[in-house]
Amino acid sequence: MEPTLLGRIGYAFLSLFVITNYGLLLIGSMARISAKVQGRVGQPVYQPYIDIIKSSVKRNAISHGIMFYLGPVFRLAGGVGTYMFIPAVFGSVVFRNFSDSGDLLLVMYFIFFGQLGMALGAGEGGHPYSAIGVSRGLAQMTAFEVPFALSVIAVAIQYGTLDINAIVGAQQGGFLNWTLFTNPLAVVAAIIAFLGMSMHNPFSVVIAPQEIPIGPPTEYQANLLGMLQTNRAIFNGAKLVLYMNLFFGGATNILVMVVKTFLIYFINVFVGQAFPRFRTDQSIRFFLGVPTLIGIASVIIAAV
Amino acid sequence: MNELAKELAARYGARDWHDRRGDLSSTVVDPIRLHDTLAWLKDSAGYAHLSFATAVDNIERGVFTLTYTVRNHEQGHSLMVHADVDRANPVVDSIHLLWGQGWTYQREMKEWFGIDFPGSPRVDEEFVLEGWEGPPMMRRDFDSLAYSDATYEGRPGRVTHDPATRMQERLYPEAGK
Amino acid sequence: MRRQNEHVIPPETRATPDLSSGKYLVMWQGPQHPGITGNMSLRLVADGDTVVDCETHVGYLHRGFEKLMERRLWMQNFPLVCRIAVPEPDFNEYCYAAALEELAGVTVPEKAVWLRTLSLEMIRLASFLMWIGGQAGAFGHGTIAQWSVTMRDYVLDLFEELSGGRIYHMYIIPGGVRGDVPDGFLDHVLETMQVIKKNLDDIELVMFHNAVFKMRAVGLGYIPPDWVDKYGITGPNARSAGVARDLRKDLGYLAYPQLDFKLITGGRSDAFERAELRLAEMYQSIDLIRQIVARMPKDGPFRERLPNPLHWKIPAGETYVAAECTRGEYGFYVVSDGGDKPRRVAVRGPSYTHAVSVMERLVRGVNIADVAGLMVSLHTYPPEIER
Amino acid sequence: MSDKKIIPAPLANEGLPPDERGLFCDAAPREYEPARGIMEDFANWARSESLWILGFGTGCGAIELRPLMTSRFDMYRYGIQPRPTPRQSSVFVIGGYASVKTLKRIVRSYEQMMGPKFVVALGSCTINGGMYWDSYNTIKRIDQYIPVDVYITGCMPRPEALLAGFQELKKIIRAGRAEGQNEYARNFEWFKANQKKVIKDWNMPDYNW
Repeated sequence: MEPTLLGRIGYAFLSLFVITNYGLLLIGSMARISAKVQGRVGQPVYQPYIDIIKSSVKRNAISHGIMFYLGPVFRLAGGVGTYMFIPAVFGSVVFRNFSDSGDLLLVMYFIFFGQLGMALGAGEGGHPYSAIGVSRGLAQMTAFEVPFALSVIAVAIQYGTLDINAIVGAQQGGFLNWTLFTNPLAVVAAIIAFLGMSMHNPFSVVIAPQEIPIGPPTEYQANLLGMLQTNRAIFNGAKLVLYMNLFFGGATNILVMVVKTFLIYFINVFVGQAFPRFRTDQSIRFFLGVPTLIGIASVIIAAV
Repeated sequence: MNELAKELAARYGARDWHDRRGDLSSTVVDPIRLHDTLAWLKDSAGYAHLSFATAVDNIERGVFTLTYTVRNHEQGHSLMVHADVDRANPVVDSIHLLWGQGWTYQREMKEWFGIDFPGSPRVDEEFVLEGWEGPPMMRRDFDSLAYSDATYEGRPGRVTHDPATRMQERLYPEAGK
Repeated sequence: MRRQNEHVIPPETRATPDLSSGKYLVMWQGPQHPGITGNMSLRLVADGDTVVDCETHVGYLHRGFEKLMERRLWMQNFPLVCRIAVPEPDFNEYCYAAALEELAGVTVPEKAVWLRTLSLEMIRLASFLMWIGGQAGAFGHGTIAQWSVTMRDYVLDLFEELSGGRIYHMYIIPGGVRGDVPDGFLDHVLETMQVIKKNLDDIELVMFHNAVFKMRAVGLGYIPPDWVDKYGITGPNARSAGVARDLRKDLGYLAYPQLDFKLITGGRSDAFERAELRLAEMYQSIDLIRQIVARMPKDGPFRERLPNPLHWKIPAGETYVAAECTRGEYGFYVVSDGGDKPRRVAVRGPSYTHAVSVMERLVRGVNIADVAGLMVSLHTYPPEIER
Repeated sequence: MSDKKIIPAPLANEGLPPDERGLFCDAAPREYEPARGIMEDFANWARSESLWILGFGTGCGAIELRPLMTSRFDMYRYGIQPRPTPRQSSVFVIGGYASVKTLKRIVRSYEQMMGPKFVVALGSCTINGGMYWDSYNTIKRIDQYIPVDVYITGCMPRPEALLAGFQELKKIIRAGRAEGQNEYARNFEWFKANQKKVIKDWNMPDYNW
């Protein structure tokens, strides 16, 4: 039974609501896990909710012009857009979003779009730290896009399609059909790119407090900051779901989705707690080195 | 160390040699010869490490006594070189070319005592103070408490006791009566 | 790209960038900045990602100690001196007390000498533990900071047991120390050292064998050996440049001549080597503390009787007493005019050279992201610059 | 939040070069009315459970913030965490004595924080000068220059005392009594006069947010 357009929009909102909450809880629980590594108790799991509420009920806010407002809006649009064209749960009516209307290229565009919008807005803030953070962020993003794009190309060649639903469909029927096992090189390149994408250590120099605080969001406050925090949850969720779909066989129900995305995200924390940060030039050098070679190799393997 | 004392006396007219401790001596030179003395100590006598430089306000004699402590690490000996400069017109040769950190000490002395070191980098800039309008505050005739009372408002209710009388009252209350 | 183990000698002359050309970005690092030690600021001129010029600005913590000490009795100054350098107050107490004893001709009992040595070594360990957290944190490795600051807290617990104070101990006083060893304290010391040593092994594994930390720290902030005398560099910074100087050996104060320890020197003189050297000194400190505990006299007086401190007049004279603190030569220059108050007290802190002259020169040509790490690797502490 | 439509008085911004004056706002701060009833209670609860400390170690009290942040005392448990920029932080911890040079930066950072903002002052020296009562360079009372919500006594206060102080701050916020921002706006001229009396080298905008 195909729902009407209105029904699909309703489902999309429901799906967005679920991923937002899931993303927030994920951030909260990962902060707690990091705290355990550091030998402390850590913040409550629901702390991200309180932070967002607090940011939203600030009494005054400053503005640096219209682009400054649009920065977080673009960022949020990028996050929501990324999520809207990925099926969160394969074959589900509620959680398939608008995945049949867009393909992998559109999703990659949205991943890029949010960052660019944020760069424009942060640049408008006029703070030198923002400017440095923006230049660092964009440089690093360009670098990690290379292995990521290569592994996406490998996946597209392997399955002969850019449609995410079709890619997930091809991986059904046992875990040996997952891209993880059919094209492991592409997965390795993509996971390394993912570390850069999610800005955890060692690729967190963009938002590092010690090395010029704190990058692009320096001037953002009050409800704009709340927007950025919300987007962080959605964007994280969207990226995790995308990775799960492309490389880990997707999910057929919400429980599998939660388990898989949690484990993928856990890689970040695992690496992040054990390493300091790269400088920007070092991380670019890193991404354009071994991960890019792995990506090229995966493309060649998939093509041959 | 007496050879060094004689050598310094012959070359730069150093006087008043005192052995304060086994590894610490002091001597006095004229301010006009201070730079040359330090340069010779650094380059020829092995006193290559400048521990610190500071000044003492001897207001009774009307002079600032500059103190440069240099250390010879090979012999394990420190030497304090003193020089008295006139309090009314304190100008001394700069040592910033001898030691890389010398200019910082001179900036400090310029700000804290008002001793001028012509040619020293950034010597006229503010060092630790900002917008200071009073006299150089490390001079003996600057009263810190009076300045503080006049400038900063205190919280009422704070009492300051003289420690000697206070302890006498607390310990021997009957003696005070 | 600078290769590993290839040192670039930083330029000593100051560049004069044309700021109106629009090519350069002027920005302040500090005082409100998490990547700066204490409360000071750097005015950086950056060309792209590279710093071309730097000016240090100090004085945010100036309290006028040297003036205040001229206004107080000799004994009243004791609560003041420890506040000059917060992470390691005991060196201030020791230097001031030793200067007073020298001027007044007081000898210190044997047990007090050992207790002073113990106190100084414990605070050295605590300060290094705090530093290693800062060094890891400046490169973004928060986990190390979380571990090591907690270890420092255990040392502070020992101080609390010994002196009653957590940060400021006021334990070393003229004539000896303020109190005897509490019951069971020496056992607690040994237990804590065991815990800290275990944690240091972890830190060494996670931090010093870490590829990213090596990439960041190797080659950063090279100090040429001939700078050591030229800029008055002391302590681990000088030793890592291969200059074997340690006042504990050179001056032989307190119980150090009777203790068995080697001078640790390096040669590569970059941030990584300095970090390694300080880690080695932490292990050395633990070893020294164990030696001190083993050889501490069991009984005997811990304090010499002094005249009434409220009427204590010290004979006229001057002296300079130095000690090897964690960062280098820490010294007190005390002048007495025979009265009940000091004529002049001047403090020589190692950061005076490290954080101003040396920092300004080393930072030229360094990536902006490395400025914080470079600053921490010099182990500076602003309050001893401005007092 | 409901805003009163009052046009604040213009500021002079003397001491700034003419080309810099346009970069800063010319309006004095104004008061913000709290929301009514349960909405304000809810907002205050959120504010009290998410205290973001400005990462500015103004004095030696900052040394006890390190143990507080790290695993022994772990202030993250109580929703307290450090933030590097004044725009995003809501609590300003004055770490002990403030020299005049630092006071200038304190005032600037405080004004750049977004309301509601809270100030916790550590140590005896912020209360009445403490140890530095006769120093020529440290102020004696911080509440002459910015409004203070909680004082924590001691020299220096232990981490446990800091935690207790933060709990007290939470109580004050929840009771709706932490209106330092409005107090600052109401007595703006008095605060400014005090600040200008002490900070002789006034080369910054009168109010910068």
